[in-house]
Amino acid sequence: MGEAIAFYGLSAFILGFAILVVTTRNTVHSVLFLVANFMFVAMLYVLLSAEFLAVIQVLVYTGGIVVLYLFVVMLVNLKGSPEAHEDPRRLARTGLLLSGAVLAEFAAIIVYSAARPSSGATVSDAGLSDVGGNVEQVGWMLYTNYLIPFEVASILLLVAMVGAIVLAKREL
Amino acid sequence: MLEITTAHYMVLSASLFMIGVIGVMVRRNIIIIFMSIELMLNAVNINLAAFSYQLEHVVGQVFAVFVIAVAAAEAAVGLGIILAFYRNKETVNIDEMNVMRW
Amino acid sequence: MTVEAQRPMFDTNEMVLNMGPQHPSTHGVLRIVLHLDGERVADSDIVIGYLHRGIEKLSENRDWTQIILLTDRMDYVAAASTNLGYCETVEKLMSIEVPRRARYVRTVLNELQRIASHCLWLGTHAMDIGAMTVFLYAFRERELILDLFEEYCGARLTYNSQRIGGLPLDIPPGWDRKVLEFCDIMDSKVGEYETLLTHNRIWLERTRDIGIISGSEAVALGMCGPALRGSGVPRDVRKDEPYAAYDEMDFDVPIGDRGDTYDRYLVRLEEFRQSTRIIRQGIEGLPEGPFIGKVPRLIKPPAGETYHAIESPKGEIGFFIVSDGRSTNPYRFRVRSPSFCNLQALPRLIRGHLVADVVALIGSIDIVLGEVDR
Amino acid sequence: MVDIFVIPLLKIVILLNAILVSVSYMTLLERKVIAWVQSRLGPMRVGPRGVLQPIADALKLMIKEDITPAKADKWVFTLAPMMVLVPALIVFAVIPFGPEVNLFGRLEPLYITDINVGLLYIVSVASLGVYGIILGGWASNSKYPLLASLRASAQLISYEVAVTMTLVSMIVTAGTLSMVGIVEAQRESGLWFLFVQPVAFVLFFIGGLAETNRAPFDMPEAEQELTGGFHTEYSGMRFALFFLAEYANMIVISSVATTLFMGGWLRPFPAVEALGFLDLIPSWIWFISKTFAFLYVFLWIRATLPRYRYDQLMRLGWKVLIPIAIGNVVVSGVVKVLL
Repeated sequence: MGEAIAFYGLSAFILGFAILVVTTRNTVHSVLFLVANFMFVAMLYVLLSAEFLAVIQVLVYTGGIVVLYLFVVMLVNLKGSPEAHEDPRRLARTGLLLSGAVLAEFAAIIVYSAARPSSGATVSDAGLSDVGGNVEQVGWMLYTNYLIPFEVASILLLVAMVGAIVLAKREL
Repeated sequence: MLEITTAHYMVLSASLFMIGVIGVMVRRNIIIIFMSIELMLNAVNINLAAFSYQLEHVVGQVFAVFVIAVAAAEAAVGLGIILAFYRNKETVNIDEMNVMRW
Repeated sequence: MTVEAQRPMFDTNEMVLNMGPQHPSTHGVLRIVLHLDGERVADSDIVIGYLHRGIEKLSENRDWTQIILLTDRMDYVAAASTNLGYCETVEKLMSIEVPRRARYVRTVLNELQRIASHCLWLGTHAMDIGAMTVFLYAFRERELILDLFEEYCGARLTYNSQRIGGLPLDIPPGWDRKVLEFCDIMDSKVGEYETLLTHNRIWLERTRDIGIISGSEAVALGMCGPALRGSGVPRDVRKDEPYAAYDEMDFDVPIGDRGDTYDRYLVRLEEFRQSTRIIRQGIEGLPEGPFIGKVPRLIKPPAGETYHAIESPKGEIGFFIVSDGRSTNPYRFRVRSPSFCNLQALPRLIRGHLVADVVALIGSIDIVLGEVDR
Repeated sequence: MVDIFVIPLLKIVILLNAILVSVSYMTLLERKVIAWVQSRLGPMRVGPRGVLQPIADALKLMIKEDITPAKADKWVFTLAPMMVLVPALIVFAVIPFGPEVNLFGRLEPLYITDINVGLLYIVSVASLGVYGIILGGWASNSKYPLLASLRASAQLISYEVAVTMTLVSMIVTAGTLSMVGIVEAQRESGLWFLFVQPVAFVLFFIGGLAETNRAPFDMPEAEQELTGGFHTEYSGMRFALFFLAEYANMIVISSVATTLFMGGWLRPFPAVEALGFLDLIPSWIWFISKTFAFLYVFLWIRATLPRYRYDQLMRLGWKVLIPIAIGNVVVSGVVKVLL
């Protein structure tokens, strides 16, 4: 019961803010809605007892990446944001296509979970403590089974950092 | 309906992903497009976390951490490109980003 | 705020920032239009005149003694020095002999004024760089000087403390002892300022190599006073063209060697010590005698022109006065004010520095807008 | 029902009020301490020796006209002060003011919650405060605030890296992310971590000064340079919220430093039996007095030091603090493995 309320509430906020991100004209407001969206996604992670992921979401995404967006939005300082295609009907076509895709996806999910009820065991039954937001477990995984991907990710970040500096610096 | 299953999370994730896709398709402002991509990555993370919860295994969360790392790298480089582009063309409209060099 | 409103807030090339005339650290109503490249100053225009009261023109319609009042309002933090400069100029024009006692008291007043002015400079300069405690410490000592001035002439800021030919009053009884006591206090307090600032690493980082100007360049820009001596030029009117009783005093003229903000700071701190040294000599060697010379009832200098300069706390303040010999007011009255001349060097000093250094450099040249605009 | 709703709510209400009162009294403390340093008296008029000054200030700020600049972005302009204050306040949820104590026959812990990612929670929530600062400067639609807010956010993000790295070395030392667990670890080792990790302590303190925009790192609000900083255009209660947030952040940094380095609610030298009589003093008094010692040092530094220049601050952060912090993490790890 409590979980259902939390889930539906959070979902409403997540989707609502996501729509606002995409539709708002003012880019700064858009970034703000993105922040709100990410905060609610973090709460959803807590609901899924992935506390570590929730904290990382806030720390890295909200506290880091989106601040970067905000910086860039302010630096480019748009007066009127560029909008509208030359071909307005393209929007409608895209919309039709995407709605179809969403419907297909929903159908797939429902069919899938209805067809195999055994594996779609309700998550409410699942033991919370075993998976449960265990920082140690995540760390253990990262440094044993996934050590090489972890190192690759760190190299990727290093490369991205160097690349970002090279791109953004006016003259070297 | 009151019982929240993984399917519920998947529906949420799919909807969020679609909103992101719509953003990428419809908006012309490249910063908004980047943010829509972040929304899509978040949708993926929700799925990963939900499956991690269902399967009682943290590997999903580990992958979500990787996704966040990649998102950080993507944002850094992408925004660097936006800045460099803006400096030269004074626009962030994606329709005007149609030349290979300037 | 915006000079060119149509410019976007973050132009990639240049941003125009208006500093002043209402800005807490332009020391009055100075306005600087900064052309910024990022946070670095590419160029700057200095706009003055917000405090122009036409003192020079006004003086040409006042009789000779009334002008002393107006000189109070020029460098209002060092009124006694401006008073003295004007009075000595008129004395020179009229060839009045000033009694020795009056010359000694003038020297003491002038040096007290120098300490008071430097206290104000130190406080505001340190405040600009963020050291707020020095401000209150320096004002604490300045207050003592203002008390001394109040006891001598009844005023705390605009003293009207000189007369053509000497002084309006003899020193009150016991005043000399109080001045000596103050010198002892001051000497120990300078040590306090030095503890807070001189070897403070942040202070060093903020002032070292900021606004370096070579001696020859400083001379070429017409700089004077401690700002010039900081660049290593030993120019001091008190030594070079002694006035009042400075020829009988024994003191050193401190000079810097690098010409940066830190050197200008050190020069002024050393001047605190030299000033107390001069004051001690002045009080201890105070001769007896009249405090005002033989001055005609109606002051009417003979026709002619003269220029006379003294070393005010800010630098060389000079008065150029033309008398037509007929009327009871000057025919032409013109002031060479040190703040104005030093301010001319500011664009050169701040070029290439950051916005934060601009406030440090405004403090470092020690200007008073009342004197710049007159 | 009582256990999951009433007690936590009660605690939150009490804590929130305590924090807001101590924040407003921080302003008085700051004015008094700085006045004493500068051989002045400080506020003396309102109440005996000025003790009611914060209340007078609060009243004044509340009845002042709340001006929104004509060209400001009204929503963001209103939202920004809240976005600064809220993160500063919700951090207190995980700060342990004391262990479990017997209150009216119930065993109640003196903290709202003890989550297993406590330290990370603090870091991540604290990183949200930067939004309010950026948006406050941006929404004012004025040059000086914008410049100041960009400075502030760059400063906060840079020093966040150093502080987080320092916290990593503390996590390695304590072996837990839980704030309560860290204090317990200090009890078990019998030593405040201040003596185990002195380098981390210094780094954390410097980083904390920079994160809270305090002197000598107070460029974002350097009134001599930027005429007041990112809150130049704010007035009335919204302006006060920025200040409440700044002081709340100071208290946060002090509390975290107390918990991490000074043994939280433990008495000095928790392992020395001879000092057992000190346990007569309640644990939360130890915590509060240690926190206040930190706050006093904050004020003392503000009264003493000049301000760094912006580029010098960045250089210090990136070229000095972060390398030392990373080195400290490596050394802590090696020592932990070897011992």
